Amino acid sequence: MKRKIALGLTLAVLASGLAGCGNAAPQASGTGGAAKSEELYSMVVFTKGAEYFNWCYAGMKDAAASIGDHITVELQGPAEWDASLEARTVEQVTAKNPTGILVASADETTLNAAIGKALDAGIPVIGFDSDAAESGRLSYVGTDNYDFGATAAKSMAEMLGGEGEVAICMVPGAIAQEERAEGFKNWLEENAPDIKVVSELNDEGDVAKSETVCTALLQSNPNIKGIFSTHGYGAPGAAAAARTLNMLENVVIIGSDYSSAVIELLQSGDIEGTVVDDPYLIGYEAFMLAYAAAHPTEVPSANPPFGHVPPVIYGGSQLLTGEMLEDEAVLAKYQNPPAVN
Amino acid sequence: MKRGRKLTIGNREGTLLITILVIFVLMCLIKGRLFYARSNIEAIFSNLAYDLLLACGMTFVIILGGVDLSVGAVLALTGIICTLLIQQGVATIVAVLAGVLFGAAIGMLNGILVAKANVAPFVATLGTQSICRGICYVLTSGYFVAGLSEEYTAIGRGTFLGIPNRIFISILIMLILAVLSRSFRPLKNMFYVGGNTKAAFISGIPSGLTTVLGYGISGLMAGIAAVLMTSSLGMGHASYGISFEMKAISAAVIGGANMHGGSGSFLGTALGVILVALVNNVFIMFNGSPNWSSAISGVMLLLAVGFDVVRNRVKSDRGHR
Amino acid sequence: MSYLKIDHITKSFGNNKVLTDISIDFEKGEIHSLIGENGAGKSTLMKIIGGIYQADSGQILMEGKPVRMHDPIEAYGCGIGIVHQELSIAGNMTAAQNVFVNHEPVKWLGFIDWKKLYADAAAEFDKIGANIDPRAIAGTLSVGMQQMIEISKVLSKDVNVLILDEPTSALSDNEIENLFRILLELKKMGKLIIFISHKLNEITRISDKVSVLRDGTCTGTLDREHMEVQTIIRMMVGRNIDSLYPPKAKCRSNKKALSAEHISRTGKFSDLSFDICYGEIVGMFGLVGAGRTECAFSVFGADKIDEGQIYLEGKPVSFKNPAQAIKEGVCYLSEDRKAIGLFVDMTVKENTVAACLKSVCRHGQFLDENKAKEKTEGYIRELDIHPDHCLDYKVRNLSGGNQQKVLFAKWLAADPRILIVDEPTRGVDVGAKAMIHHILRKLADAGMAVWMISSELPEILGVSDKVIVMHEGRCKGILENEDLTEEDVMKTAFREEAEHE
Amino acid sequence: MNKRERIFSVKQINFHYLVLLLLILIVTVVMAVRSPYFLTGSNLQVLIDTFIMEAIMALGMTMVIISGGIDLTIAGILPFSSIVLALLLMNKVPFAAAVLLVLLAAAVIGTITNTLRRSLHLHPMVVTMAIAAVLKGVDLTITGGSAISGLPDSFVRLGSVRILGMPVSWIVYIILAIIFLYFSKNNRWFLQVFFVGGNEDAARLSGIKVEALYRNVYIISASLAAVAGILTAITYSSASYSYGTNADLRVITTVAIGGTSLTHGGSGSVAGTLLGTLFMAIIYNAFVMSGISTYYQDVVTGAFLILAVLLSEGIKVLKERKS
Repeated sequence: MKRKIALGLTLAVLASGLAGCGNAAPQASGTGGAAKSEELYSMVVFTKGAEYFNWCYAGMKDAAASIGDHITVELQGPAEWDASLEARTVEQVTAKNPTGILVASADETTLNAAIGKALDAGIPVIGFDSDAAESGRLSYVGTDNYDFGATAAKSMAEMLGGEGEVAICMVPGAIAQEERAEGFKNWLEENAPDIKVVSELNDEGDVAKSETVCTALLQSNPNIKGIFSTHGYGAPGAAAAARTLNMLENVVIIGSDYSSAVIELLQSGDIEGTVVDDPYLIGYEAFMLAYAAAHPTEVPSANPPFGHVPPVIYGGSQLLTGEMLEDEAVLAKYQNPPAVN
Repeated sequence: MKRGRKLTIGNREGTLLITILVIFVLMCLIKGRLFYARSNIEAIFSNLAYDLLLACGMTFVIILGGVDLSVGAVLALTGIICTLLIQQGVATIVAVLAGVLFGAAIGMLNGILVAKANVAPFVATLGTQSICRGICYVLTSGYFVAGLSEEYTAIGRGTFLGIPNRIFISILIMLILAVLSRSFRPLKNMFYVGGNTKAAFISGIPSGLTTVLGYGISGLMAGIAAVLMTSSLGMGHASYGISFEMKAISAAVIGGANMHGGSGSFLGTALGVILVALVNNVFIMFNGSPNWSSAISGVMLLLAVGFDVVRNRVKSDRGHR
Repeated sequence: MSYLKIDHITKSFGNNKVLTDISIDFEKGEIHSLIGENGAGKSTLMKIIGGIYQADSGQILMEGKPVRMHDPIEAYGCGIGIVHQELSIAGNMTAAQNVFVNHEPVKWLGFIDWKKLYADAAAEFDKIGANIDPRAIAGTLSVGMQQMIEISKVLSKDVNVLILDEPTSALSDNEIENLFRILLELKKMGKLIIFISHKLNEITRISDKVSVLRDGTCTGTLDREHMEVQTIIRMMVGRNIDSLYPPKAKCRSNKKALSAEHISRTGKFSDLSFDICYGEIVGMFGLVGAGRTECAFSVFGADKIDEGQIYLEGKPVSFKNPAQAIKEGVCYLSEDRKAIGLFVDMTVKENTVAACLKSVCRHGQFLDENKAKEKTEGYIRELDIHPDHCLDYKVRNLSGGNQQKVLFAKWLAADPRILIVDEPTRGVDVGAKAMIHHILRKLADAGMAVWMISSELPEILGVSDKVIVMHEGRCKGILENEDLTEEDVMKTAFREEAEHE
Repeated sequence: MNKRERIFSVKQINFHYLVLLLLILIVTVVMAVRSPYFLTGSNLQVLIDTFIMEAIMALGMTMVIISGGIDLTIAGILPFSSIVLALLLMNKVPFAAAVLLVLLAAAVIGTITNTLRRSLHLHPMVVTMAIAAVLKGVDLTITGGSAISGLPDSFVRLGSVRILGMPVSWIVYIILAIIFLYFSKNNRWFLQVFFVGGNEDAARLSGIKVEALYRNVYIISASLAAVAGILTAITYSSASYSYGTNADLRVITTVAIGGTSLTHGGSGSVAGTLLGTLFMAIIYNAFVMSGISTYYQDVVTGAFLILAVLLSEGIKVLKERKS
């Protein structure tokens, strides 16, 4: 008897849970008759939960809203950084038969097959942020990360007056970050040979770990005058390390991307600058490209049967400093992060 | 022989202490003031504060014969709850208490699952890990929780008697636990429960309660570490504490805790944490490849335990002659 | 030339010499018993013969040829098999799988021939007259049946030398009779049986020869004519033990310490009523599976009681857990000291104070090392625990008898009014046995109520003042121990059954 | 007793299986109602593809856990073997030889795991955790972090090969699953794993070579992780150190949901793991199909894991009470 009750209870709880989840879900195609005009666009990223992608998604959402409310968008992707998992997500999304897919690839090649399958199924795929160039994706919107690194290097050189020792804080293996580091090093080599990159640190993309490694770095090498972090979590960690060691004044910290935490540190002057591109714009444009590709016009297309889209759009990157944030208009742009789901 | 026992320093602790001292002296000789400067020592210790707290909690759990994989996620979730409350303008003390107690509550939930429902510790804490980490993202969508009051950030950034709060609090808690675990009955009970759960029950030791307490302390430590971390960094984030549980387990095992339960030493655990932190520091000072930095604690673990095994073998060989 | 010869075997563990220069001859077609106090080295010797340990020096000769065995598999290869004292049954497998573990009948590529497996197992069980379903999950069978599986397991390997280490300790009388019948049959088949037991009457009954071990040396081998209990005991302990059993109670009071009224636990025991008074030892006799331990568990709060009521000095009580029972002065010394008695990886001191932590704590919460030390040292002296400086030794490193004494120390330290002892002398040698019996009597004379559970009739008759006879979960009678004979007790135990049939 | 009965050991754990099956059914029905694409052929194919690597590794992990151990190295071995395979192929080593070398390397890692576990008297969790960390370091150093691509065409083509309409990974999995399902119930060696997990001392005394058995269990687990690595490389025509992140935890979750107990060795079954695998695959797919935030996915899998184990422990307790 007890068994039956236990079984019944378990099932009841689970069933209600599932039903509840289902209700909360944005439904693309569940409502029968109107399904024809409904369109679903999926954004697939490789670390869901990264603030950067939230901004991309916000841009996408706004773009979708500007087209009309028959368009639904969703954000998908594994929380951990695993290219094969992301490829599987793309495959799963493809099975939902969305109108278009936007992909930020975890690496350059792993997603090729998955993207190819989506294209074969007649779904336009637009790359953004991190490109899988050989996948056959119709278009790519993003930032030249090499250039991104160079921007950071240029700012660093200016702030240091052209000489000193610097270090890079990064997660080895992440393509965008490797490119930024590469751009950073090469620019310095060519344009500011007196600035030496003496150390590359692995902070595992974690603020606390970043603090630990930067502390050790600053201690072992008091000549370090600058730290460049290739991702959004490095600069807050580096700032914390410098604060612990009372070296905030002596070290130039330049981060990448922006977040409420980074903005706060910029305003307080704890970090000197952060290089930013415009994830909102990238998301916005990527969606527009996907929409264009999904709705072919008379304009002759390079990728029939999809509509015509340009193969690559690069956005610029620029340095954001605390000074710039004193302008209310600029600040407003970076505050109030968009809500996700 | 008997006198050696009275010193209450076991073999492993001795080995660790000597290793740490040797590394320290070598570094002083090589890097000079750069290394033994007060600021460097302070920095090393501030950074290992979180690990120290988590490893102490983990030591209790390991003594109980279990393992707690949830500490990293509990740290993140507690941090987010604290910072969200602070952001909402809740009084600092209330937010801190709420966060710390929340950590303890999750820990106790683990304990109940293990002790009362007979769920394997690995599974129970893996489940809560996954749930807590999920809730972190549900609550924040991956955004930083920033804009904290200075009153709050002062907890992690301030000093007490010239010692940074983080060092002071973590070492104080470690010492209290180390002393209490030897004499305070509810904590002493953990050794009995970990040594033989059934015999402990028959001997009138409340094994269920003790288990819940042990996991609760582990969660509590995660909560305290969360407050220190978010206040000193000035922000909370869902990605905090990833793989901290592995570091904590490594440190406890390096310090001589036995994963089969019944034995473990807080002094050893603390030395294990310090050793790993020191080696990390040395690694960076000598510009070690970043590719290997996350393997350090694992390698140290194998080396520490391996050294003990080899030494014991040599000793017993000598004994035979 | 003897069939199996142990030739000047010496073995030490670390600095601890366990066996010194032992030589024994074994012949085919004999039942050769091995007896000795705990720690005398019997088990070690057997493990050397069985290939589990290797001797430091000396050799084993089979039919004159030296053999070397490095593991149990090689021993089986030489035709030697051991039935171990600690049951080595995998409870999650079927009986048949346990019997044929590691030599299952296979068809090809290691695929098991299930039909043959179950048929063979059934045949093996038939051979020893055990009524076991080969498909039953071993863990659900009784201890006695598991022992039968153990024996079948060894016999199935077609051995010539069968070593049985304390095989009867968990068996019911029927099963023992059965076992002896099998042993005699095997003997007739020309097999050598080495039999280790603590029960002198069993040894004298079936052995052709008995070898006695003391402190790692062999003090002699007796053949059938010279096998007298007193001689054997003298050879074992180096002195005569006149009084294996203590005198009867001096001052039995009428004050009831513990009473049970119609207590039942579904599937375990039903409708038990008995009284235990201060100053007396109440023996509870029953065969394995009679529900004695279960009853003690329920009274002690380690298990529930479904019906009935327990009274402590006339007041109704129901303990929810052992902690409450201990607080009220009811203590339970378990039968399985390794599994639920001792903390083998903790020190003697820590073990001794385990059940009375509160009393050695300042303010009840903070352990007072000195108090704990004093208390433990007191018991080490009082119970004569060896070695006498074992305060900080891990219990694992003590011999079986001394471990049992530590278990006693643990419970005496808890200061009980009512002491339940479950098989207090299981796996304990004669010397320690007598000592434990005397301790029990001393405790009772000091006013304690002692409830002794045992399946050894001589012990029950020798020690207790009153005997509760249990059979299959029911109380078959409560007898005053005045000129009680073993026959009386057994008759009582099987009384109703006989009537039914 | 016929064979079917034995494979699914009807007498023993059936209630747990029943609940799992019911849950799978419920999720399927709910999803089928909510999304018209859920029951399409292409989605069902994707559903299996999504979890196939974990499914393969879960087979080996089941044996490890039944033997009383645990293996966290698989998250390191999967990317390691994909990388080594890619490098070998790019250096013109024939495909068959490369696969053999990768499997051999995995077997060596398995042996090292067991040797360290044994000689250092360490809990398998701690040893495998350390080895996984070292392997990640090796992977990073070999690749410098970037994905390896530009593999030989003949290899790339393998990714689109279909046998009986199924990709290579399915065929491999089906073969492995059948072998494990059948062997774990009938093969002497596999049954000894249950024996050792149930009572190690008994097994040793019965003459089972326990240490060799442990070694083999870890070698099998490592080799299956290598197989998963090779198949990942085939499926995606590239190799990267990012593959297999957290796969160890997903695999252990799968095995635990399937009713294999981490509390006491010796109890569990491959059949349960297959059900657990199906369940996890459906849950993962259901989240993507329904468009619910993946953040909830962690919460839900965590909750299911605890519920499933509570359930199987609860059944055990009820059973004991009954008997």
